[in-house]
Amino acid sequence: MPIREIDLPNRVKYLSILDQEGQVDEALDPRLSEELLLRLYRGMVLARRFDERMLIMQRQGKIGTFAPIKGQEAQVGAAAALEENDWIVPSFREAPVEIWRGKPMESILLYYSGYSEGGEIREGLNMLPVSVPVGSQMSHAVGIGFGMKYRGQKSVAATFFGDGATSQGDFHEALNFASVYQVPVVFICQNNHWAISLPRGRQTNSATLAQKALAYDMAAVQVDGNDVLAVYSAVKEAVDRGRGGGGPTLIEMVTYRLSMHTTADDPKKYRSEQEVAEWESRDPITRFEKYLTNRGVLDEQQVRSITQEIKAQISQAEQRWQEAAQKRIDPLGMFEHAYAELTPALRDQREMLKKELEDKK
Amino acid sequence: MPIREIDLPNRVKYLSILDQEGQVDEALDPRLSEELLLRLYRGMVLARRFDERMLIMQRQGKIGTFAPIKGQEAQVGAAAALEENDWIVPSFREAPVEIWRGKPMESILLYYSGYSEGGEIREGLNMLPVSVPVGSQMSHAVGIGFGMKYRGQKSVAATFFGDGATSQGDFHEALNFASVYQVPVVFICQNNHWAISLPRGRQTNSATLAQKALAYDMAAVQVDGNDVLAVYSAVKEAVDRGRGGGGPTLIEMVTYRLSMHTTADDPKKYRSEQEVAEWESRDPITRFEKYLTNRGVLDEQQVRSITQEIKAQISQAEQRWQEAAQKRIDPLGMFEHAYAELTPALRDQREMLKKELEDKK
Amino acid sequence: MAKMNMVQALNLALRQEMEKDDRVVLLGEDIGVDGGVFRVTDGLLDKFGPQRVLDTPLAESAIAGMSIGMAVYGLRPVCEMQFSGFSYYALHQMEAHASRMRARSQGRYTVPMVLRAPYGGGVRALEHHSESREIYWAHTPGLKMVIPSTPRLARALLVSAIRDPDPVVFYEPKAVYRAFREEVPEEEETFPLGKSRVARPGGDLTLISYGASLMPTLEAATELSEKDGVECEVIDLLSLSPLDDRLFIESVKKTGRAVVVHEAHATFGAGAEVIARIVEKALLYLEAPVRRATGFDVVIPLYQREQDYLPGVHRITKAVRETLAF
Amino acid sequence: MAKMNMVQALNLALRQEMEKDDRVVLLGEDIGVDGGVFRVTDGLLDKFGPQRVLDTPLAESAIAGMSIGMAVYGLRPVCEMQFSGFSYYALHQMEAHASRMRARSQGRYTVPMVLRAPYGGGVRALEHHSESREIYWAHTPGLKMVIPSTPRLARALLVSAIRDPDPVVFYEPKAVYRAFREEVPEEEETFPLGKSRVARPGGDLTLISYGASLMPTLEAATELSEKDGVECEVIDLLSLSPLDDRLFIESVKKTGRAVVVHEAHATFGAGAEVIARIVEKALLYLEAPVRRATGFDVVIPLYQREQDYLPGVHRITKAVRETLAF
Ligand SMILES: Cc1ncc(C[n+]2csc(CCOP(=O)(O)OP(=O)(O)O)c2C)c(N)n1
Ligand SMILES: Cc1ncc(C[n+]2csc(CCOP(=O)(O)OP(=O)(O)O)c2C)c(N)n1
Ligand SMILES: [Mg+2]
Ligand SMILES: [Mg+2]
Repeated sequence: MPIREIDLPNRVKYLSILDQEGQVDEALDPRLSEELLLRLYRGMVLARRFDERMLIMQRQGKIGTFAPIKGQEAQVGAAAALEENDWIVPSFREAPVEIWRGKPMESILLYYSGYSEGGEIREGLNMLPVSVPVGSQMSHAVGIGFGMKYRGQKSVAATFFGDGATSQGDFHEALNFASVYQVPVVFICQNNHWAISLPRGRQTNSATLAQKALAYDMAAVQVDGNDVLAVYSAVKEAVDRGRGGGGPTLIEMVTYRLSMHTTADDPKKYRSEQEVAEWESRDPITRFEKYLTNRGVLDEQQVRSITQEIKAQISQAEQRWQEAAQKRIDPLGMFEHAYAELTPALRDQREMLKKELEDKK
Repeated sequence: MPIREIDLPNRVKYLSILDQEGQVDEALDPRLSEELLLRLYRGMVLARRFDERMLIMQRQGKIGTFAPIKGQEAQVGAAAALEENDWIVPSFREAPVEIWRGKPMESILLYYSGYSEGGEIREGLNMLPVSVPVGSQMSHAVGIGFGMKYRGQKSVAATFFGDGATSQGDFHEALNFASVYQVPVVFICQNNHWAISLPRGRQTNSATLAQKALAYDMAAVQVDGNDVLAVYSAVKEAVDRGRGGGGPTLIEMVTYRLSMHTTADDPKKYRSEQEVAEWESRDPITRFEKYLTNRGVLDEQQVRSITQEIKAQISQAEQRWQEAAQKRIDPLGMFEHAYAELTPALRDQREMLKKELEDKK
Repeated sequence: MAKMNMVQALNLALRQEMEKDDRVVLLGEDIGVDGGVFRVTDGLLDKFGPQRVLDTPLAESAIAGMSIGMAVYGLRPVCEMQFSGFSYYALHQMEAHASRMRARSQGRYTVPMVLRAPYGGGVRALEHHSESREIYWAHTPGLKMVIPSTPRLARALLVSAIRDPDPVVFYEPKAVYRAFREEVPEEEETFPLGKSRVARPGGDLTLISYGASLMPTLEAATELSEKDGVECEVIDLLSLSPLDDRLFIESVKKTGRAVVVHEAHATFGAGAEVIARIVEKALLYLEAPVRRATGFDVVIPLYQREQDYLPGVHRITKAVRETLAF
Repeated sequence: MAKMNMVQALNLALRQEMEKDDRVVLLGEDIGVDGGVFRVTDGLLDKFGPQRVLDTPLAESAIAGMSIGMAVYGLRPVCEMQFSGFSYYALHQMEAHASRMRARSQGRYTVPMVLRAPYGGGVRALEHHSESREIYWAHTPGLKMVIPSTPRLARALLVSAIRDPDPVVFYEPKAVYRAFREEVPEEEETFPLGKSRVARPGGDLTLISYGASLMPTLEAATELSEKDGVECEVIDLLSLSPLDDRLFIESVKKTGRAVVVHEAHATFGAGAEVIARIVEKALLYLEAPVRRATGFDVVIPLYQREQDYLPGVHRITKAVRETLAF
């Protein structure tokens, strides 16, 4: 056969479970417990409210630049599909996942109000800090996945990144390594349609981002990223695959950034109100709320009490943040954790700054 | 359709035209002129003989480390499919292509005997110098392709690289940019099965390298890289596509490095004699010679005279190389071409070296 | 002449060079529709169209690599790295190719490109948005490295950089972007690469700085003049590569004392080279050790501690007073 | 004690640390079956298997990035960059993550990895195979940077680097790899990071060098002793970061004169920092300008001119004689 089509083993699937009206596809329903369903709902609402609160605080000058997550709350479905021993390697738009995993909100506030102490991560949390350089963190998940395999742990590493990140060379290298070493890594791309001002369609010329996995003969799925059940199911399947020794998976969550890129950004410069409005009608929370209400898992009364609880929770976090911020202003802190031990030059420099601070008093 | 297979537009084809016995597939035969067929043959034999000669010279200490091309001579088919206005952006295993394009063999000898002057490129040659950092040169072809498009030129840029290069992030970025900007670039991967000691199968986990184009919805083909007619045809098709505004193409040439990685390498450490022997039986020159002989384009007499001519040509090049090397030993040459003009520090340093050289006399 | 901030002045330089020379093409992340995250390229897409102002995918190495190819082909690409903190993704391209193509091809191919990048601290930004690692570039032979300090100089230097036949890394002090305005002539103005300038004359001590640090350096000079009656001569390096040591050597020969100021880490920072040049060329004139008022050898901290990291007026005046008291 | 060249000594260090500690895992291009292009990892795949000696695909950034993940997870990866000239592909990973993870996570996560890379000229190699750009790493806070000069020290330093809680960039002078042999004890030996050593005592002038340049430096010292009766004290820096200035400052206080030798480019090279430290800490002892005998500010040329680029005995002795005659 001198000219023939090559038969490639993998294909890319698209998965959605809940439609926009909150109707579930019974065959695909992951049949989560009511408790988990409510936790997912709570996680999404908390994330939304906290995001709104942060935006206000940013506008008031209480915190600095941050990346709002509005519209991408269904990512908690991914977090829910992971277990404690699994690792999370986030980018910078995963506050919902981080809070789900147990990062205190005051930590997030500290970080975005310019305190390095906001980067503190509790022992056992198995989650890396925010990674700002786009696309650079995925290979860390590969290393962690290798470590798990090396130690015979039946755990997986899940790493998050955006549509823009798929253009980086590091994305390609990480996927290639993951596939070569068949490590238990789940690559979760939050395709929120924009990388600052660049629309998804000009970021790359492929029909989907999921199909990039074909370059590595890696399992892949494109999922409705505003459908928390679909996200959960897709990630769960990938996690099970990884845990079972089946190697890595690439998941494209099709979602939308409803808010600005960061608080320093003005999306009006580059996208239409209409596009945003269309995606607002696909809000992941509304849809899930409808579903829960239809199923009778949630009623108005509960919605109100959850709202109240969340409000209280957030304001408590703010209070703890304020207390912490007051405690944590020692400028000499910048020399902490540079190395395990201060080097001679750093000792001198620390001394120098100490004197400077005394002078300034 | 909550779960469905995504229909991807591209598929990957495999192309071969001449089989190992030199039998041509009539339907696919590009029907080249006898003159071009003989030029191709000559190009391949010259490349082989020059490579053998260089290996001897290297063993004699006359030249330094270089990367033999034995077995990969069918790459001249790619060069033949290009026109003068097209650009060539090579890696380091494209001596056959470079010679085809018009690089003097003495230039290559100068380069590998440690003279920077070996990097000289004649005006109008439209070919970049050897690029050593694996995978790094492809994005230059994208920039050149952009320039062609910007200037409304109907030309293309062809860039060469190895199987190992496909693992580099720069490979991914270059393909993505090429597809986004739909530039006339032909990416030619010489999959010679080895990246130093790493076999193709462990370089990446995909069935083919050609399929990596699916990540960019880019046209792609895998071609028998020891079949000079197939290489010609595949590249010609890609060149026509690029010239016609149809954007980039990825071509995987399946070939084999019969010799060592470089003269500093010992392939016995990592691969079996048997594998090499198998590939020797697929020698691109033998096969083509059979075909030409069968077709009556070539006879023993001609083979002998071509061999003689090539021998003379190579020894003339060696002579010119020796003359050039004698002329070109001025150490101060290292300051030439650092910048358009010498900087003050370089002027001082040049002066310093000049004195040093005088002292040493 | 219009009063402009540095962003406007850079925009002017780009616009005028693009008008004059159709080889000039811009590329980078968010430089088109968005006009760049700092608005340096604002309006240029509208004016010159998408073939000359390219919004690129998110990949710094390819941005640099594609620019190299464009430059080789005969264009004059000006690419933007959104923040210098992400420019290291492109270091291998600049190191392996941009800086070497001329020598590698023995003068046949050149890479007349400019790689622009906002650099430096002081704007309360996120991690990786405040670095000052100019040394990576300045130590790389074959590259030029420029850091302007005022709007007018930024404009003139950028024009020179675009016209330069060699690759230029152009770091823009983002703390200066909107800090003040300066008269910038509409008519063409250039400033030669590889030349420093006297930003303030004086005879008692030489202050050597560049980029964003020039602001506190000048402030410190003013304070020292007013409070101590000490007149510092302030040298603004402008180019780190080629480094112009002529002015600061002359100045030190006159003053006998010097302090170098920059926000980059002290160790292996630019100050070290300045001191080495002083030692090589003016040792006998030195009446006191040359001090460095610089950033510390730690990653620049998040913004609560950023000002304590940066060399401010206090750190500078203290170094000057100690040097004078030596 | 066996006599070993540096390649063997490094191999010994790796083998013993792997035997002792199953957290130590090696990765890199061609380090397994092939034993590394310089054979530093020879035999280790056979001994420890493919889970501990990983032949990686050809991607330096992922090698570093994967190592970071491994280190965070609790392993002690030692990755190899085949040549330092290709290590800049990994600079952004080392800069953005390895060097910062400790501070970013406030001490929760650390990156105890070693990034090994053969560096430097003198072996008649191809382009990009002879660079000496240690400054990129040494100027990056949060990293340590070590460059051994002899087999025994290489072994001891590599063991220390592997055990170090912070990321260490370990440049191996390939010109020394097989240049000479030295007794290397089978028993464990370490050498603290951040400490220099006196390689040859003397009282007339201080020669400061490291890595491959130490060989010509010592040769020059011998020649100067024999021919001129001048006794140079030779300081071998060993670590560039943290830089140990104690020994060379002490020495300069005694000798009053110094010459710095390295094959990296002069401008913004390590010599500048050494001179800056001398100025800061021992200016009044200086009787002559500190000179630099270094590589030039051009890309290291192909091998016909390589020796003219490198600081050889002649360049060093000349600098010393001029310094003494000052
Ligand atoms: C390497 C790198 N280059 C540039 C930036 C600046 N930047 C921050 S976010 C961003 C866009 C990221 O887009 P995407 O990956 O889709 O993530 P999203 O912001 O949409 O969540 C850019 C360009 C960066 N942080 N890192
Ligand atoms: C960035 C980079 N890393 C490592 C090397 C060292 N090296 C030279 S060639 C080579 C293997 C290249 O394999 P491949 O791309 O398949 O090309 P081939 O040598 O087979 O032609 C390696 C690792 C290099 N030149 N550049
Ligand atoms: Mg996005
Ligand atoms: Mg190969």
